[in-house]
Amino acid sequence: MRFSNKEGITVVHAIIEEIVSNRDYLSKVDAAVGDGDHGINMSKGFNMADKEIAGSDLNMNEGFLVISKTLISKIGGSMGPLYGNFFRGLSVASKEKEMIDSSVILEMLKKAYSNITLITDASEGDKTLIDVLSPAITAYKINYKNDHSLPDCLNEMMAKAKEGLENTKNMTAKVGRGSRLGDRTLGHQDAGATSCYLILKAFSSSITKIVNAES
Amino acid sequence: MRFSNKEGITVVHAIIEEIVSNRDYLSKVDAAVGDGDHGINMSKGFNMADKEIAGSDLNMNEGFLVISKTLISKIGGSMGPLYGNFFRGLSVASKEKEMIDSSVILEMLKKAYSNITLITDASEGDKTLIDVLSPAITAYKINYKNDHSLPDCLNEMMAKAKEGLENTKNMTAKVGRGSRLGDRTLGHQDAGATSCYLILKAFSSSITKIVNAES
Amino acid sequence: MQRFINNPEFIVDDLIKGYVKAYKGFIEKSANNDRVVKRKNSPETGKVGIVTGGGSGHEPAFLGYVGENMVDAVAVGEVFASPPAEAFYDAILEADSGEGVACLFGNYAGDNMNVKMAIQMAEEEGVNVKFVTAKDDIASSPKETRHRRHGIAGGVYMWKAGGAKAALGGTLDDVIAVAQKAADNTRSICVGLSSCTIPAAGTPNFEIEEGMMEIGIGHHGEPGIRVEKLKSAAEIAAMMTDALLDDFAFDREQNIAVLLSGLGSTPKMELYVLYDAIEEVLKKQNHRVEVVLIGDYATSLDMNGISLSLMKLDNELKELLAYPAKTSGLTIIRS
Amino acid sequence: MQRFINNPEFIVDDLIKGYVKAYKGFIEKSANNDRVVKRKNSPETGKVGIVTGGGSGHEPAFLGYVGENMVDAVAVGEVFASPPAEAFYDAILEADSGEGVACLFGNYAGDNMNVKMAIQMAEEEGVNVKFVTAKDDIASSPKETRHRRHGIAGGVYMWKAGGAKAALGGTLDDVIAVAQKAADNTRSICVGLSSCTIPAAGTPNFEIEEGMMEIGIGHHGEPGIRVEKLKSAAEIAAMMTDALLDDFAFDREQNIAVLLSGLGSTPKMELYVLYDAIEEVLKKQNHRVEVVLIGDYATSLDMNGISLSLMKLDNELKELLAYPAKTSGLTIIRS
Ligand SMILES: Nc1ncnc2c1ncn2[C@@H]1O[C@H](COP(=O)(O)OP(=O)(O)O)[C@@H](O)[C@H]1O
Ligand SMILES: Nc1ncnc2c1ncn2[C@@H]1O[C@H](COP(=O)(O)OP(=O)(O)O)[C@@H](O)[C@H]1O
Ligand SMILES: [Mg+2]
Ligand SMILES: [Mg+2]
Ligand SMILES: [Mg+2]
Ligand SMILES: [Mg+2]
Repeated sequence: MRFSNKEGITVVHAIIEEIVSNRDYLSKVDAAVGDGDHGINMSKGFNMADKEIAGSDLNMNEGFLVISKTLISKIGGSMGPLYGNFFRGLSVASKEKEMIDSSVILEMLKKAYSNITLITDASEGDKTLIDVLSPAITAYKINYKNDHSLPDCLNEMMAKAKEGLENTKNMTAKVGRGSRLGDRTLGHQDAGATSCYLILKAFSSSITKIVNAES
Repeated sequence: MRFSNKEGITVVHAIIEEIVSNRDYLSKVDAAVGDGDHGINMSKGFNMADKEIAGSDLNMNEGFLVISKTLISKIGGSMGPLYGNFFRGLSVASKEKEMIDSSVILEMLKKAYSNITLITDASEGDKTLIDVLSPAITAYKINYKNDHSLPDCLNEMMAKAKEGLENTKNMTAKVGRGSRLGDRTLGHQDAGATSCYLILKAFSSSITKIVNAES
Repeated sequence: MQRFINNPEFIVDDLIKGYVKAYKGFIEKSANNDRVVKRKNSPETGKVGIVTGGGSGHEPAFLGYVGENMVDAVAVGEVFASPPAEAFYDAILEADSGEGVACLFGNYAGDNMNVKMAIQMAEEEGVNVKFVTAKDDIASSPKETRHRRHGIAGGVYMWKAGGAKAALGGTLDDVIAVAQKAADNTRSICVGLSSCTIPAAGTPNFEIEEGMMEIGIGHHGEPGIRVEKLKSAAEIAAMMTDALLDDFAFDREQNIAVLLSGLGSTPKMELYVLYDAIEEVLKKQNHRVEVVLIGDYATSLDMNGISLSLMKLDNELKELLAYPAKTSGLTIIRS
Repeated sequence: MQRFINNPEFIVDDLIKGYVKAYKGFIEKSANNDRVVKRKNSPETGKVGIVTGGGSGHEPAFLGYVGENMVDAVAVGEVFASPPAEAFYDAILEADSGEGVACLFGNYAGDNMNVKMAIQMAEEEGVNVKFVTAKDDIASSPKETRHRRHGIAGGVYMWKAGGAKAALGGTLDDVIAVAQKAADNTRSICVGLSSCTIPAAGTPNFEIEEGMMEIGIGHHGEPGIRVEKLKSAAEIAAMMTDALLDDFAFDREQNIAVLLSGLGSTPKMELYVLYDAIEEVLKKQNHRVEVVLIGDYATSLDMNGISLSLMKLDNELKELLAYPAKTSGLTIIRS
């Protein structure tokens, strides 16, 4: 089960669309314990990347690089560097590959994750996107090692991502704007974790769609 | 029908009470075409005068002088100089009199009126307190000349004052803050005319009360 | 009413107390009158005195312009009410060094009456007082009755020019002449997006509907010349600039000073968004913007809105505006 | 939303366009980056460069402190969002004369990440950059985790002191040392009476009930440490001053600088009403108020509220604060 880096551009498009169409939802989530702009920040960056990509004939890894560069150079906020590094990781680990399979995807996820941890010292339990990313990627890794199919790896990843997202409701924010709220963040889902879940969701389902169509 | 300058202090008190108790009403009237503070301005001045008078044993003309001085030195606005001069007129024309009769009251009203016209060039029809004062005093004068009783003179004065007040609704403001509204002031009663009517009303009814009690 | 106040009846006392505490380096209350604020070293021998005054709620106007090379003494009124004649009188005495006093104020009915009473009292004491009234608000009366117009933020130019002239050693007539020139060459207009609330009243003194704006609104919430649908900042800026240029009716391009003031609760960011379009309009008509002031210069309590003032400059006015000054409302550093 | 704006998505572009137009005498946009505003004569040979930056909506912070003897270049972010790393990087390049650059910013998570990426990029180009973060907002994190606190209006002291030190010829280490001293000796706290609205969002990002106040509210509407019944100005001022003095935990009386800033839609009058009580509290504890700044220094769009900042002064800081400076947000004239 694999697909070409060329075909993979639909994954890039799917992620962009997911973020852009959840603009207001993400802002609403951010408003509860943050400053209510997460959807604005994210959709602005992804829209810009979309325009940059439109018309040109890019591979998946090139598409991710456009997202990364746009976020870093134009968006700022916390999301610019964090997701900028994340998408840079997805790009770097798939750059040399003509065909993308479950092993390449593992490398992509691992690199994206380590790129993020380079720049933030937030750890699991701090109520951030890490709380989605870390268990999700671990689940992918375990299923991969057990020789499960790519769709199964992705499915299991999303189950853990969903769980991680839910868990942020029971956490007290330790970093970011929410941190000053302390226990008052309890009961509220984290905004960054939400966007991270949406990105992984679009990533997984669009890949699943490609490989199912191929088979 | 006459009363002593000493007894007349109840007229001073009646006017103060009338203004103070109509604070919110006067502001409401001012809000429609002005800045909504007429009641605040007036009641502040009259309250201060009240405190100044309280405890001391003043004649009517001295009471009016306290109101005048308080308005001029402490209140400012348009009302400070206008009513300050008005009450100065009431005081000056009754200063030398031990007993107050309808002729002294005529002099008081005339002097109060001329003192106001000294400082403003507003004339009848400009939608100001002049539109109450001028017809009211003219009515008093005519009834006085026709040898009517003091209560009748005052009654007729108040009938014209009321008419004058009503008429301000059909006028376009020519001076003061309302002037910039032009025709939009139509339909609204003038604030200064309202307070002037209240002052004359308290003046008349308290005098009528004294002379009726005497007789 | 979500406000930082104590007893609203004493808000002006609280304001003055806080103000003189904050700027005690160069400011003090008059020893004779609690409603008069003065420069510490006023009167200054040989210098013409500059006096102004008006209702409170317009901060930094009026007391914020007391300081070096601007105003010497100010009469402070109740919220939105002219100061009493006595306060103007005491301010005049605090500013007089024997060279006379220029009383530069805003042409409101109350101010006119109280200043005139004060001048009469001062002249009886042998003080030479002359006055100029700012009449920059073009929405406050039509062109045919210009003499009835009110003074708003444009007064800042009058105080700045007059104050600089006095500091440079001008006679009373010199000071009055430049103040008059500044007033004659200034036009202003406001746009309001929300009402304001007099603290002692507790409720807004008028309403502007959501989605609407009041063009030509007065500095005390006096209704404007028309209510319109709220437009974009660029459209509003162009409409205001055009209205002022219309009233000026220039026959050729001019050197212009621009003063854009928030009315009390207008975010700073928006002033710059507006200014961008204002300068565009002026430039398109070949006018040269030589002086720019953007900030809160004359406010109306918590009103959401702006005033735009334009002054036609000549060399003298330009130099006087650039002359150093130090007040809490405006500080000019030699460039 | 009653606002003076064009397309809310481009409000920061509009802001910058208007801003550089208004102050073109001494300010310009960077030729390399639309989100960088710089002093015209930066870099200045022999002078250490001062850079700051942050989200928009806090005007006059941050771009309002670019000017003579203060900040040389600023990175301008979207509304309430840290500028991109690239903008900080370009600001650093615009400020570097070869003597190094002090990057003085506000310790928000985004700023930290973007500045660090920018510094790395700049160092790869051979530019020597050091940084200090203001952490004055005592409500943003408890004392035990002070390193997480955010910088608010207290940053003005850091920029003023650092900028003056650089202007006086200080080395990068000298500048960093005084900026760090200013930051270490400053504490701030806010009280909010109403929310603010990000123009692109269009609705308030939180609510404060009528009759209530939010103590310790953040500069982007982050919830404070508690919500209480709205009190009198004097009580609020005393509560805020006490909270800061508590956090300082001085063992004896001090020389103090006070900065009282409106948060965007707070009328000027109220700031003076509050200041009166603030100084009373300080005096009662025998502290000496040596410097006072009252006005809009760091705002939060249209938030109704105030921030109070206190700095413990030594002679060096006092002299640096008094050193002349000319920016749109703060002008200090030699006294
Ligand atoms: N230091 C950090 N490390 C990891 N994630 C962070 C950090 N700071 C903030 N976040 C994430 O960013 C999200 C908020 O993003 P956003 O609203 O776009 O930025 P901002 O907080 O600057 O307004 C939070 O919900 C959290 O998941
Ligand atoms: N020049 C004037 N001559 C006579 N009356 C005037 C003049 N200006 C204003 N008034 C009166 O003053 C009233 C408003 O008084 P008030 O609200 O106390 O003062 P302000 O207009 O300064 O707020 C008006 O309704 C009008 O009757
Ligand atoms: Mg956010
Ligand atoms: Mg009124
Ligand atoms: Mg009034
Ligand atoms: Mg944000």
